[in-house]
Amino acid sequence: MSKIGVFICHCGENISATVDCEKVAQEIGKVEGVEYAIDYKYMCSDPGQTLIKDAIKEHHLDGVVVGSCSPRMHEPTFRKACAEAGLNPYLCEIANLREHCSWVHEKSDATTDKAIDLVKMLVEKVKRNKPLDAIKVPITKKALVIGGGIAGIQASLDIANTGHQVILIEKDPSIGGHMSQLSETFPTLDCSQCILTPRMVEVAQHPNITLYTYAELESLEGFIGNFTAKIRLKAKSVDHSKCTGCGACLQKCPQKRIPSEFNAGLGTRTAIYVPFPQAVPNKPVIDREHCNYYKRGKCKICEATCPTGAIEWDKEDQILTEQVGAIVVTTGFNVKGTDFFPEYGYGQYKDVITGLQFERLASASGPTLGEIRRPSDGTIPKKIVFIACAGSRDEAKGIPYCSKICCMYTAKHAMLYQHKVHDGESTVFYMDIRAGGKNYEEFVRRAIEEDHVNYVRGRVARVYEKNGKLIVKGVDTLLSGQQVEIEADMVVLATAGVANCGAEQLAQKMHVSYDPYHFFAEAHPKLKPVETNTAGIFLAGACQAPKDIPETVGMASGAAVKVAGLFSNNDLVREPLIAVVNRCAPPQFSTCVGCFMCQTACPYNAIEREEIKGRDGKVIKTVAKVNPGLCQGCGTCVAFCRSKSIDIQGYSNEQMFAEVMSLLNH
Amino acid sequence: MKIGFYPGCSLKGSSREYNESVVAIAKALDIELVEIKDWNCCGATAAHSMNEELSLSLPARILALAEAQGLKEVVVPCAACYNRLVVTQHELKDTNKRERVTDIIKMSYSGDLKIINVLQMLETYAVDKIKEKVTKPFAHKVACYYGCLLIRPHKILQFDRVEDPQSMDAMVKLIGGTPIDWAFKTECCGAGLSVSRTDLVAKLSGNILKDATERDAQAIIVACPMCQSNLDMRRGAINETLSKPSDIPVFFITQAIGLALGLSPKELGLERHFVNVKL
Amino acid sequence: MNNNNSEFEPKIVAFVCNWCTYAGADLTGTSRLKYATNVKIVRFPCTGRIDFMLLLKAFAQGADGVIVSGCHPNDCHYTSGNFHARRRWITFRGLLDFMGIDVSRIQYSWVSAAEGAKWADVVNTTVANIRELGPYTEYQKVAGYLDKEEYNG
Amino acid sequence: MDKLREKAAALLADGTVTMVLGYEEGTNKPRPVFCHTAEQASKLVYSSQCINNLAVYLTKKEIMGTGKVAVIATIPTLRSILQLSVENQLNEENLLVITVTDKEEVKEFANFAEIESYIADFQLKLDAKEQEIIDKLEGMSREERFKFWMEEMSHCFKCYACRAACPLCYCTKCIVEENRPQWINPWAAPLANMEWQINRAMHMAGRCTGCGACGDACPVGIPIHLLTRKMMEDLAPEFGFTPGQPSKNGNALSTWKADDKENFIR
Repeated sequence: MSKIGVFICHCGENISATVDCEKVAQEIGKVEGVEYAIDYKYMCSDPGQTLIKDAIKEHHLDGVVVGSCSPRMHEPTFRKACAEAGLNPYLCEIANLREHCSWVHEKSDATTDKAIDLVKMLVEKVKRNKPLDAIKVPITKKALVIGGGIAGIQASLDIANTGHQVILIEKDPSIGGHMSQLSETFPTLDCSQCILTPRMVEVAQHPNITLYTYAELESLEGFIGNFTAKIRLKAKSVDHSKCTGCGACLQKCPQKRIPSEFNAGLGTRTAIYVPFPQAVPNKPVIDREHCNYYKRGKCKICEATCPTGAIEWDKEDQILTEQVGAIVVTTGFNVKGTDFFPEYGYGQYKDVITGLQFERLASASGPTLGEIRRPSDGTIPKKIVFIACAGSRDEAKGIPYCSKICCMYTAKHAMLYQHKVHDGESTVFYMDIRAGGKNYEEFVRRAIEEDHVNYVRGRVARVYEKNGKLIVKGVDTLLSGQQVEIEADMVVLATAGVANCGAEQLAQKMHVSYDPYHFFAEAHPKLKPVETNTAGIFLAGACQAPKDIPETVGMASGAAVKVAGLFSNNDLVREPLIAVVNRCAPPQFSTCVGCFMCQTACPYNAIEREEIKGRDGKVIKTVAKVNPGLCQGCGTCVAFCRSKSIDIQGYSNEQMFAEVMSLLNH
Repeated sequence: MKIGFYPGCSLKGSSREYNESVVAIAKALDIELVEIKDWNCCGATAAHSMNEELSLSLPARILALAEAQGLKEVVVPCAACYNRLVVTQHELKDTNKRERVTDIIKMSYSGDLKIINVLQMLETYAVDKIKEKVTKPFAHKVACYYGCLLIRPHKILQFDRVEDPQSMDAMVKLIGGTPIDWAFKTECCGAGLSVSRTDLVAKLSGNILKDATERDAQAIIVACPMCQSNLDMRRGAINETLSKPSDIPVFFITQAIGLALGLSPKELGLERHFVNVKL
Repeated sequence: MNNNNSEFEPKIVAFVCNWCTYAGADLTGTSRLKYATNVKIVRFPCTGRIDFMLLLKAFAQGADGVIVSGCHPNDCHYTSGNFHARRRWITFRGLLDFMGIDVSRIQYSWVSAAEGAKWADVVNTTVANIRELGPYTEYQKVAGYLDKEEYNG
Repeated sequence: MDKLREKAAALLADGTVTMVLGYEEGTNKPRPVFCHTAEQASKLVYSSQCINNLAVYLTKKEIMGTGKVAVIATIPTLRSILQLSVENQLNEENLLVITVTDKEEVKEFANFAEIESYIADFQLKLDAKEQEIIDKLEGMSREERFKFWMEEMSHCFKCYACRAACPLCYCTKCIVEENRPQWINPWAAPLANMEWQINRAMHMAGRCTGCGACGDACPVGIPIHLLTRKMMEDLAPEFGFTPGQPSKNGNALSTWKADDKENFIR
């Protein structure tokens, strides 16, 4: 005969305004097995909790139901209170009288009756609760950072500096990401590479960081504190332990006309290549798609020129298995190409380029060594037009969101252009200028007032070529309301920032959710911006949404702190609400008949085979066994098991059955 | 090869030569056109901006007739009619609208009729035939002008590329012509304002002619009666807006093909043009 | 249908998952949206945990309707519990219908933690539907077979 | 038939197997027989009359013992054997499966894979009689269907012959014996009977091989095999499996597709 204590909270007026809490307490008091029932103004307050603790001791309660706000709110509070009074915390249940009752119904008997039913339901459950102990899982104190852009670099350094091991993987041959492609950065116009490259080197030299470039995540299994990551090390075809990075091979490679990814297609590279001079590691890989040898089976000039014999032709991809405790995803973003814009010529006009391409033109390390020259004929454009929101904020283009960084970099581009081409004329077509950020608005004003960039508020309808000029047809919606037509030499589209290619597949590999645009979803838009809904996996940078460098770096450090916080404990304490396979007397040992259909049903591969052996060591039967580390407690297996041999603690068959019955049998 | 045929008012009136040329080349290409019996206005009048039910019911009746007459596919040379019919078929996917309209026209309507424009007809059924039958290659530099009704709303018509379409250019290449790359393929010609605001038509069509001439096109090829009449019939008014008057002729694609197939200018109604055709 | 049931207050049990619909129902509360008192929520870790027997038991115990609700596809906290559930319900519905059990009394829905308004709507429309259908006496009579000795065919 | 007897006798004689499961003449139709000696093998018969699904014995330790056993399997039996093997219930080493082909040939299977390719040629089809009842039921209004089944269920007296006859009902503890909680009331009453049948059907979803043993076993002739059979017909196209052929990795309920239909979900 159980002794349940029931505590009905008024939540100030929040519950008592529509629910007759006193009556609820009285009625519940009459329920069989309820030893003590009382209502109180604020159960979560100190005196409220004391009330519960005292009752537990005084009445030797073996179960507690608190009728209050949602368990998602105060379940931990009250369970803690119970524990402090010596009652196993898992013998405490919460009836949701506020969110699910008092707040959604008018004051009436029906509302009070519902409240009574809800509490009764939980009383019946608690009667069948079992004392449970939290599960402790050891944490592997090693982090995996995916993506070597500024976000990944920052996160890796911050984690490494707390003394923990970090594995940083980058799919390209060098770390650096988009930031390494930028020329100057707003709002200070300091050189992007000048501030980035020292960080890149630091990563390469940090004792706690293991860097794998040209590597991708193959698969991810496990759970917070205990992930098993399989990493694919793509074959570089160059043994970096032997390669000195002398670069002789680069000179000799006959394949010279391959569009360079680093220069956003404006420059070219060789088949054996280092993406850019400051690359880390500064050693080449062979791009097998374009290499003569891999294409036609002959060439091998690089091998001939290599002084250290570092070329490995038949090197194959390697799969590396690493145990890690936490993961920071920093895979960044991408920009739409000009071919995304029919109205601007389907990308067929050479001198219509993306913002990223302009960065390369403006960059001292770029194909034009920092001179703004037209891709088509190399002349210096005298008239240039920048089109902001190219794709962004455009439902029709399927990209309703704001790419956030374009307003600022467009202003920067115009400014850089004016600085480099003094007699040049620049026009910016914009929807709104979104310059939220420290010194951002001032920066834009400077472009307009000091560098005399001509800002036109309006959209561009068409861009078409006519005798070597690009005719930009737009409208000035601000003052004149007139159509404007500009004969430009060059047009720069601030194309929309979009999720990086492969983001969707990566998300599925890691079981993190993503938004309709394939940006990874944070656990909470405000309060958990760096967490994902998969514990132990964190986000930083533009893979979550387009963002600028300072924001990215901030987020990366945030993620790093989350990881460090996790690593500050030796093991992870998890709720014991997991599935278990029953045991019974020999010769059955368990009612499980070992059909193992539950194995296919389990989303976490948490179900293993266990051989039950007799004294003679012979296998008597093989039954299912739940790995408490892997089981997340969804209970799919429970509903699936025909013989009801597997059950889930805290939501057991008996408990759920009793709840349903109690709701109705009157 | 049998295809249903909806001429519409223009082809029976101001743009008879379009009708003549369509019929003529269809014959030459062994395509049998079966005109929908008892057809009515497609509603590309004030109707579609004034009264939705009317603007849907008129085309719906045409479609219902075609279905009733056992046609599976109907070619609609007039871009405006083509636009109205396809848009209507799209609108009537909405059950409520469909019920309302069928109730008005008192006819059954399934909506599975295939509606195609002249270009679609040619590229699906005539490419090879044309290739083999070209006797007098149409060896001229021409500007293919698509106008608006043939392409937009792209989401619904699903025909060609919304900017810088290609299908007519392909046709022209097929008959030995050289389509130029130009900017006004889909710009507005002034359309229905032809009568009420001739001045606007003059200005807009003017821009089109200007660009075409400047890129030294010898002719403009169209697939829309409205465009043709604006560019052709309004040439006088247009030339007043131009610094240097233009005399380049405006062909229907069907006429150009007709010539290439060796049909006589007369059969193709070329003598009906305002800007006389000398190539 | 039963229109003489204006007085009839349907008993409805909602089986919801903890992460999406339960949280969504919380949001309904914090947003102070109102809905009928007829529905009582039973909290499960995941729709994948919801045993079909519990639905039958609910009807047997006199429920006139049942709501089963969880995370939208791809949003499952356990990645695929709701997909398993969806299959189970496809199978279950087919069977029940073949046995002549009124599946229109079971409302399945996806309600995310952000869809407080949708939850209120699901509840209200379900309550309205069940009102329309009337009490599930057909089933309850069978269930009560042993209590009252008056079962005939 | 002689070939079969010879084969069985031989197997028993040279001790390849300790027992041969087969059929002998019964009162009005052949019945199962367990032959332990070569002599007993002479009783063996095989004909289209052999309808008992012998696979049901293969999961019963007390019958199988520890030695190797030969089973003379009809097509439905073969299907059940495959499903059991998928569900880890059979030990390939200790089982020798024999069948008799249409050409009266005795065929011995080397392994389960061979069985699979063999039965692939035999599609599982609803026979006219079953189809008729299903059509009749589908023709009815929902209320009529309910009445029909309640009427049928009211005859059930919970003998569990259906369970005993089904090769796939091999749980050592059946849900009807589960009493914490008491999912299904033990007594025979329309509700309890129906709940039991619904459970049986749900437990068979994607597993049932359509042998019909449950229906044949029912002493009061409730067409319960239709429940699982109908479900099979419905689910096969829905989830893309072939009736009567075991799905290797997980069954209809333990797997899913992202694009499973959800037209019934709001």
